[in-house]
Amino acid sequence: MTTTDTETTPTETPKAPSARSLARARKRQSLARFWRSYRAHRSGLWGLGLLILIALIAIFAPVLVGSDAQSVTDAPGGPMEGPSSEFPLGTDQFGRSVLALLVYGARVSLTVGLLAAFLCVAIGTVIGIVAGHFRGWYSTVLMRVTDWFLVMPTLVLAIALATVMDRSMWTVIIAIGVTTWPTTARLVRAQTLSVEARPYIERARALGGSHSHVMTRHVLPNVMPLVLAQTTMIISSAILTEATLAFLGLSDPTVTSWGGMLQDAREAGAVSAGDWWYLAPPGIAIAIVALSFTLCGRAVESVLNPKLGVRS
Amino acid sequence: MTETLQTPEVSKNARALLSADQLHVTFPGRRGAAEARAVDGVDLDIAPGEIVALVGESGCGKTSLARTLLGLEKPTTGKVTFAGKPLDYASKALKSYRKRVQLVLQDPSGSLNPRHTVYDAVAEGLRIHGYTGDEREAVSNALSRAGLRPPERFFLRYPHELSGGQRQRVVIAGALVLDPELIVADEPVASLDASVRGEILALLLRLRDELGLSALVVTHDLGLAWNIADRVAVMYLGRIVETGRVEDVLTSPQHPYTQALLSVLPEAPGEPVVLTGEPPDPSRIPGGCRFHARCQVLADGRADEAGVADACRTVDLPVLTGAATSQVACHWAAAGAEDSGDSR
Amino acid sequence: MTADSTPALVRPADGSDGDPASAGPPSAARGPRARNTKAYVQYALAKIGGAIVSLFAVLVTSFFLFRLIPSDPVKQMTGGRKVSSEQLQNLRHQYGLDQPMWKQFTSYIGDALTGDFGISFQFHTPVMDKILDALPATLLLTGTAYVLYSALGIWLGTRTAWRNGSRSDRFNTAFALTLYSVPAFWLGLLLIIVFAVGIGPIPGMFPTGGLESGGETGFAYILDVAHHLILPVITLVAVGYAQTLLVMRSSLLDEMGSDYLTTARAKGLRDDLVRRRHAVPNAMLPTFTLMFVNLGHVVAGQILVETVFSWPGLGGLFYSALSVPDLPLVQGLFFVFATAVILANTLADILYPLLDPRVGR
Amino acid sequence: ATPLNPAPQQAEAKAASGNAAAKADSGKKKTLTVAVAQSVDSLSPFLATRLVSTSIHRLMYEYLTNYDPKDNHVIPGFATEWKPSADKLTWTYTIRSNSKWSDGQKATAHDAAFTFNKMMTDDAAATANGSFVGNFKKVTAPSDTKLVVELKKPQATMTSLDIPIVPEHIWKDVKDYSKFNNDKDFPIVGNGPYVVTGYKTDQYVKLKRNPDFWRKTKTPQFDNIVFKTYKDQDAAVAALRKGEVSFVAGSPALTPAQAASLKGEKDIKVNEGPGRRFYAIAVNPGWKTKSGKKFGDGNPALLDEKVRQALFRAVDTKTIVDKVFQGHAVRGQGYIPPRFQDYYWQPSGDQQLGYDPQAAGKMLDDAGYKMKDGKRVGKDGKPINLRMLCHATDPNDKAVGKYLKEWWGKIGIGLKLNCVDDVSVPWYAGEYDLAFDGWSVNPDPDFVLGIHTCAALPSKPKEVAQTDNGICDKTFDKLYNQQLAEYDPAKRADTVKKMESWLYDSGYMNVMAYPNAVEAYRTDQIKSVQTMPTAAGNIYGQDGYWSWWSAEPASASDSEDSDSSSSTGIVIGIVVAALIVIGGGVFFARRRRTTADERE
Amino acid sequence: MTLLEVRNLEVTYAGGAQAVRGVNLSVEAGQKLGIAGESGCGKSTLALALLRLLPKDAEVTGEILLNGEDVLAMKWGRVRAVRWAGASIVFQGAMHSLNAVHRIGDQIAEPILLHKKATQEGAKKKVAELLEHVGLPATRANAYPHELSGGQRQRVMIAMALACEPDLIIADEPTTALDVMIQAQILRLIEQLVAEENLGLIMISHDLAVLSDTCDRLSVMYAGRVVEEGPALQVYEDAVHPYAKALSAAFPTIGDPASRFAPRGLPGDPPDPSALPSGCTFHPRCPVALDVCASEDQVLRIAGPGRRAACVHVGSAEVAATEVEARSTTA
Ligand SMILES: Nc1ncnc2c1ncn2[C@@H]1O[C@H](COP(=O)(O)OP(=O)(O)OP(=O)(O)O)[C@@H](O)[C@H]1O
Ligand SMILES: Nc1ncnc2c1ncn2[C@@H]1O[C@H](COP(=O)(O)OP(=O)(O)OP(=O)(O)O)[C@@H](O)[C@H]1O
Ligand SMILES: [Mg+2]
Ligand SMILES: [Mg+2]
Repeated sequence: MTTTDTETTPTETPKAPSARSLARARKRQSLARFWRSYRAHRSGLWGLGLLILIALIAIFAPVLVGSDAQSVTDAPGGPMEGPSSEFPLGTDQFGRSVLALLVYGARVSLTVGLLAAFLCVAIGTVIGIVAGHFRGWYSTVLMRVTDWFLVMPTLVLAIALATVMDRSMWTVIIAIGVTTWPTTARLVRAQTLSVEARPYIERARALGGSHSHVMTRHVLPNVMPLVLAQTTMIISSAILTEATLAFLGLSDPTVTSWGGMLQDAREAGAVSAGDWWYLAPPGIAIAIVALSFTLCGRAVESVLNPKLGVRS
Repeated sequence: MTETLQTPEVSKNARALLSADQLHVTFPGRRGAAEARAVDGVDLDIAPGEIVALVGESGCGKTSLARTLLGLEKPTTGKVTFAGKPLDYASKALKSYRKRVQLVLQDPSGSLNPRHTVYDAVAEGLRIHGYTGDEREAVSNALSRAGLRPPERFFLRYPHELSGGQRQRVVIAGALVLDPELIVADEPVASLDASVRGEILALLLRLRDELGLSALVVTHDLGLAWNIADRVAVMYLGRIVETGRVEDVLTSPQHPYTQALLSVLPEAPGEPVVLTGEPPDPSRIPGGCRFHARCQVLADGRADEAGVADACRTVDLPVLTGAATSQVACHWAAAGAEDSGDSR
Repeated sequence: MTADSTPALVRPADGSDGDPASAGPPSAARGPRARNTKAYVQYALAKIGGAIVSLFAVLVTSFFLFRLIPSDPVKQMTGGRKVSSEQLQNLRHQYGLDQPMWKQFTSYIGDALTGDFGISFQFHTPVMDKILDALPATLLLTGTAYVLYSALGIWLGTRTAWRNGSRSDRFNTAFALTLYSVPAFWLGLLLIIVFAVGIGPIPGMFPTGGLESGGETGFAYILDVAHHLILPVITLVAVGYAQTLLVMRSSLLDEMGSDYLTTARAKGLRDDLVRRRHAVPNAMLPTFTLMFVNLGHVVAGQILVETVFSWPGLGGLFYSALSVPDLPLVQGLFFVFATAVILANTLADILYPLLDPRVGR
Repeated sequence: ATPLNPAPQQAEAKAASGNAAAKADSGKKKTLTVAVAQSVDSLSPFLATRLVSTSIHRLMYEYLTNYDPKDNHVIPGFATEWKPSADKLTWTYTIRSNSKWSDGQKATAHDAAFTFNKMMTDDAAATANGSFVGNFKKVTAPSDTKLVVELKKPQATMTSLDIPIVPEHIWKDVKDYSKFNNDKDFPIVGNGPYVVTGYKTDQYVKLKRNPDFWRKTKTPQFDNIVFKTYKDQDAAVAALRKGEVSFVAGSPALTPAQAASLKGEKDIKVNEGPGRRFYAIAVNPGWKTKSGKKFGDGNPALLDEKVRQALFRAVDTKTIVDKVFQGHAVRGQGYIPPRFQDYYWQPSGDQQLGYDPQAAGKMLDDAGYKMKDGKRVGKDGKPINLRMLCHATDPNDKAVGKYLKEWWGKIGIGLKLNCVDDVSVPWYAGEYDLAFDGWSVNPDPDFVLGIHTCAALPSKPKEVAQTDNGICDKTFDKLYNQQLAEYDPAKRADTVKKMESWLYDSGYMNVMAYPNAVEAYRTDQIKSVQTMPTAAGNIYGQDGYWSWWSAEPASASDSEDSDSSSSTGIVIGIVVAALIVIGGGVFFARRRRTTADERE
Repeated sequence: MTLLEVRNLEVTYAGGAQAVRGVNLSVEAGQKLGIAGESGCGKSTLALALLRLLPKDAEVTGEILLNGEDVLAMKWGRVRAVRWAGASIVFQGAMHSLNAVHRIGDQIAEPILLHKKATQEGAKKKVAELLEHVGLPATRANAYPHELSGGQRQRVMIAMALACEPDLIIADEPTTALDVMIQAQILRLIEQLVAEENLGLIMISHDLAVLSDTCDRLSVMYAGRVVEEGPALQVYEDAVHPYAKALSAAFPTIGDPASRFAPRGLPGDPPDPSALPSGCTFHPRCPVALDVCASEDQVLRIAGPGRRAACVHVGSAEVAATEVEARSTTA
């Protein structure tokens, strides 16, 4: 029964290939092409592989290390135990397995990194495109605001914001998102200006296209690849910033994050005690994730750039 | 509004599909520089079914004029009239105007969004104007009319998969899909290979013949004008200095500038007149005849002989009318024309 | 670190004005030199004007932003000791906290314009004195690191781009990226464990923190400070040079296929001369932009590295001021940080036309 | 003085080099370096409130009275004896005549009178210690040796006025006390056992022994003391390991891991003494102003004493001591830590609210807070979720918070930790349910008791006040006044214990632990040092100058090796750095040569 | 001795694009050779190959004898010595070929200092001379490229090319981006200079009309190969190869009624050098192609005195253009 169903569909398609479905096939094809050239970047593949692995670990954390791994009252070990077969990375000051915490920490770091980058990119893209598309005073005002944010030392502003709001993961996300968008906005604006200078924009306007038509149909798709590459870079720095804020004690102390673990380790005196198994893994984890995103971003950028012609 | 007041003008341009009337376009100077009078008083009519070539050297204001005719630039003074009605710059009105008048740009690679397929590029106009009929059908038609056959083969290509000539055809198809009455083509073949050019020009001619399309072709290539245009307008520093039927203007140019332009063509007979100096600067338009500083006729004393040298330097010339008659804005030609008329 | 470290940060060279025409080179020949100079002065004045507007905006925001921090100034002044009602009133009055907000605001602006940011709640010292006290330490640390990582970044960036795809390029880029992904404070901690405390056979060679041992004078003092400087500077350079490297590399790569390089080769120049005389000067502009952005951040110091290495600089001061929170000090520091960035950016804008003749005229 | 050491001590030789007088002494001086975590807030006694500053003030200036290092009882200081009048409203102090300012002038009762009067008349001068003199009516010095203080009402702290006495002839010229930080002219004139000779913000405070100090029972053995700021405690510990510093004071204590790692170390002694702090959960009692106006938004369920007690019954103080403090604390019960033996109180057997989650659940059930879907619901039918204020900078708050969250979760009560840098704003606004609380207790308990009286309540809502937790209760107030007027120590102690008992039962202040003071020093630099109290006491932050005054340097040979190791450090460090630079240069030069010609 | 003799030059780029496929050329001193062809046919590649300026990964074979010395066999040091002193290049886009951050005077002086071991003073004087020579005031030496107009920049490029008095100048589309009037100015200048100094000139352009006007001989390239060569005017006015014919027809003569309302072009698209058609690479677009053209590569054959063309229809004897057309209609 099902076979006949599947057979009819392909026979229909070549007869009357709706432009839409063909376009979709076309999109798939260009994705495949993208993937082919992406595959050529060995470091990008490494980054992607690591990311997928870490994402899986984060998603299946409760299955992997048990859902009570973060509990202090049910902590299985003694305080600050060294690595052993039971605790491959030792325990923290409450006797919880550092490895298990590391696994849980991935959730926060990835969530914060992704959401903060999304926030930053969303704000930055909208403002950048609008400021680049329109001329006149509102563009000037937007760019002044952007410049203002840009001159604020990012970390200083993020710390200030995290201090002003109450300690939670959302605060950190907002603090990072709100302080990093100007970079994206500037980049998007520059790219918008260069796209707007292309003749096809003139053509679209001569065809009667409105501002929103030009911005959504022409500028946005041409800015997106750049933004995509930029996003991965932002994720990586958002993860670092999250760790920094957590390290400064500006995140929610009841949530386990890698930066928070480092802070806990330091507060517990792991540095003096030389408890490397507590101190080293969170830092390495942060570095690996940040590096993975950066590698992916660079690979994406170099795949997209030649066609984009940003530089030409 | 002021219907009564406009009536005489409407009747004046009644024959023209599109006409420019005392058009001035001025760009503010950057960082304290003087403003640039890119278009400095132009009258030009384009009749239905007519191909007009606008020629002139770089920076003389051809593109600015073309853009103003399309409503992409607002004239500083003067007005554009289409089908007897002055152009309305309200966004709704402009949109419907742009359905009837289309633009084709010099660089076909740049005129196509690299992320849109051929189908999308051609259908864009339909979508903007909320076309209700069969979009696919319309796109196919336009593509085949532009010489891309069978059209289906090209639907899903991206611009970078097409050759330059094909791209320009796609751009033209994108313009044709809305059934326009007039096409403004700004150097439509300048970026194409010599061997491909002819095909595109032939297409424009065919469209005129088949659909009665009018066209304004902006170019700096006089050979192109000879190839396809009915009428030619020679522009210098923001103003049309000579206009008339192609056969007249290109075979017996009256204006020294036109003469110079023709003389430097490789196959032109006689000694080429190479004008010295740089392309003129629209932010510093000289008084008198705007060409006098570079004018070979003035320089070699022929103007003096004709007794117009002073006029050349000091007396402004009137704006040529947009009508189809042969006209020239030159003191020397005005004086000399009588002479030659006599001698003949 | 943080987001603004991505190479994409580099701003388009045409500065902040939205004039699209300024992106392209002017087509016609320009007039006499005098006109250029006048245009340049005009340009510079416009940039300075913009900077003043920004400064004022920063001043205003720093007043309001930090008033959002829930904190009680009186408690900061008395260090948490219990106070009586009238003492409270007195202190409030003394610091003008009993004034209406707008009055506090106007006097704040007025004072700030004369460089007076009030008295630190916790240190009872004029904020500016406190800042000026800590400034040299920060400048010494981040300034040294800045010079080193900029130089290292430019040098390696040039090398990797010129030999794009070679083994040393891949190694250098990967190494830099890895360090770039490492949290600075963590690297600092590791360096302390390994090189200050000593681990295994490695002796503790460097001090664990601070700026000096105290009491040294003359050359010994300089040596002593240099000794204290090494680990924090290494930390900053390690995490910092990648950014310059990447920007330099990518802008040089952009230039690599340029026709003028072919011209230079065609003239018979040696490879290294082509690179040094032609490619690098052209590729420098984005790197200059980055360097000036970084220069602005030199003053803000490195909060974390200063904390980890007990460096008595502005970064550490800011963090401690914020965690108290010591409002006047926070405001003052914030203003100083932002001012530094604005000044550096303005300086960059003003210098661009001199560095690259294409810009700004 | 002790015989000079043949081998130089590194730090001290340096200290001498800048000082001409010391050079004449042939420069063999002994220096004690103390690593502290706080930066000095001010060197002016009128402004300084941080422990590091007040500890330094103890060394710089004399106070009217001092405390005996053995058992904390009050002993003479600047005053040799004191006497209240019968109505307890006039106190007469006899000032010693053998104290001299370090600039040679005699220190007299006039200086003391000046100090107190200044604080009474100049608001700025009252910033730090104003509370001591708030009740003073008049202070006079009829003679050089006699100081008379008239009070508005009786004050129990008259023998423990912890106020440094400053020299009038120096301070009378100070214009603005709110800005004068006493840190410009060195040496700073004082009459304590040490004189401050140098100060660099966030770096160090240097002190030199005062040869003219009046207490001659023993001469301080260290010529110099340096308080060095290490913002990072691990850096301080590392510095101790390397011998860069002689002593590390924890902030507030070394962490268990640090203590453990230092314990095995050669030449290092970890000193652990009972702390002066209690560490408690404060419960919002429903805040009121003095005039009875209610404000704040504490959870109404907490107004029920049974609920408060039930919450505490679900807290396992043993686990907290074992896990969070890892044994470096004592389980808490009464309000005053056991260190102060006289006032230490423990609940009796049936009064005790021991750890028993089941009983806690039952108490809540009985009080009408039933379990519904694993959550305890309040009278309004909504689940009880409590907010707890925590100090963002205190790791213990965060750690204990984690436990509380789980323990209370088990009896169905939700907890959200609200960690902020400055808890005072929500606190004084009464906008919290629970809070981590803790005070350092003085030898005289008056202060820590007074902060729970109705008199301490704010006069306006949300205003900073003297109260700690907004508690106001008639019984407690009555007992407080009773102890204040009681001059018989034993009877007073009795009353104090009654107050503690009341506090315990009320459930407003649930003391979980008394953290120990954990600190460490190098035995090759400090041979011995006085703890306070002598038996199992602490060293840093004593009520007095005993520790540094009494510290004995270790013999020279012991300290030699730390000396050479750190100068070796400099040498090695610089050599390594130089090698890297040279290596880089050579590498670069070589590469250049190879690229120079045959490349394209 | 011939100034430049190129024998069987082949260039293959790293991506597999065969940009130049077996080109033979020769230029005598004082001779002007024009190379025409549409975009992508390998003109620039050929020019760059002459001085070994192609990217490292491009494969170059054949012989390039410059004054009898094979450039491809030289050591790099020697190549650098030959560059500019032996042969110099005027590039297509002067804006991009000049370094934007150096003053033009310094850029012109650079090769003088390098090759002539001149002093700073000497170089400066020479720069002034050169600028005057190409019609620019000597004071413009202090200008940056962006301060000059397109025509002026192209003049600077020419001045620079003359700096070391080379024997050969290669001009790669020196006037393409310029306006008609400026184009005329520049062409005149080049003609005049070449005549004065008796230099060899290779001029590359896609504008057959311009080349025929300027040069002595013309080579028409198609897909990396020379398909027709001969005296300039003959090739332009009476081309033998169908491609060359189509190319010259693309430039109408004003006043010629035959081309009025009759633009002519060549259908089809230029070939992709990395996937060239089989046989004669022109056959897919050729109006007169025979069946053999699809399979058999065509080499240059004698097509008259001093003329050669690569077409089946040429060879045995001189075949008139009209005959070719006639044959194609019958076929
Ligand atoms: N948006 C603008 N702002 C300022 N000046 C402008 C603008 N557009 C054009 N100009 C100036 O107006 C003059 C005419 O420009 P226009 O583009 O119309 O010339 P053109 O004849 O099309 O030249 P070309 O043949 O080079 O395309 C030029 O000097 C140009 O610099
Ligand atoms: N660096 C390169 N790598 C790979 N292929 C290249 C490279 N440079 C040129 N090509 C290819 O070689 C062919 C010949 O290029 P070339 O630049 O020589 O053409 P041209 O005749 O000069 O064209 P135009 O008239 O456009 O300048 C083109 O198809 C081009 O795509
Ligand atoms: Mg134009
Ligand atoms: Mg080329």
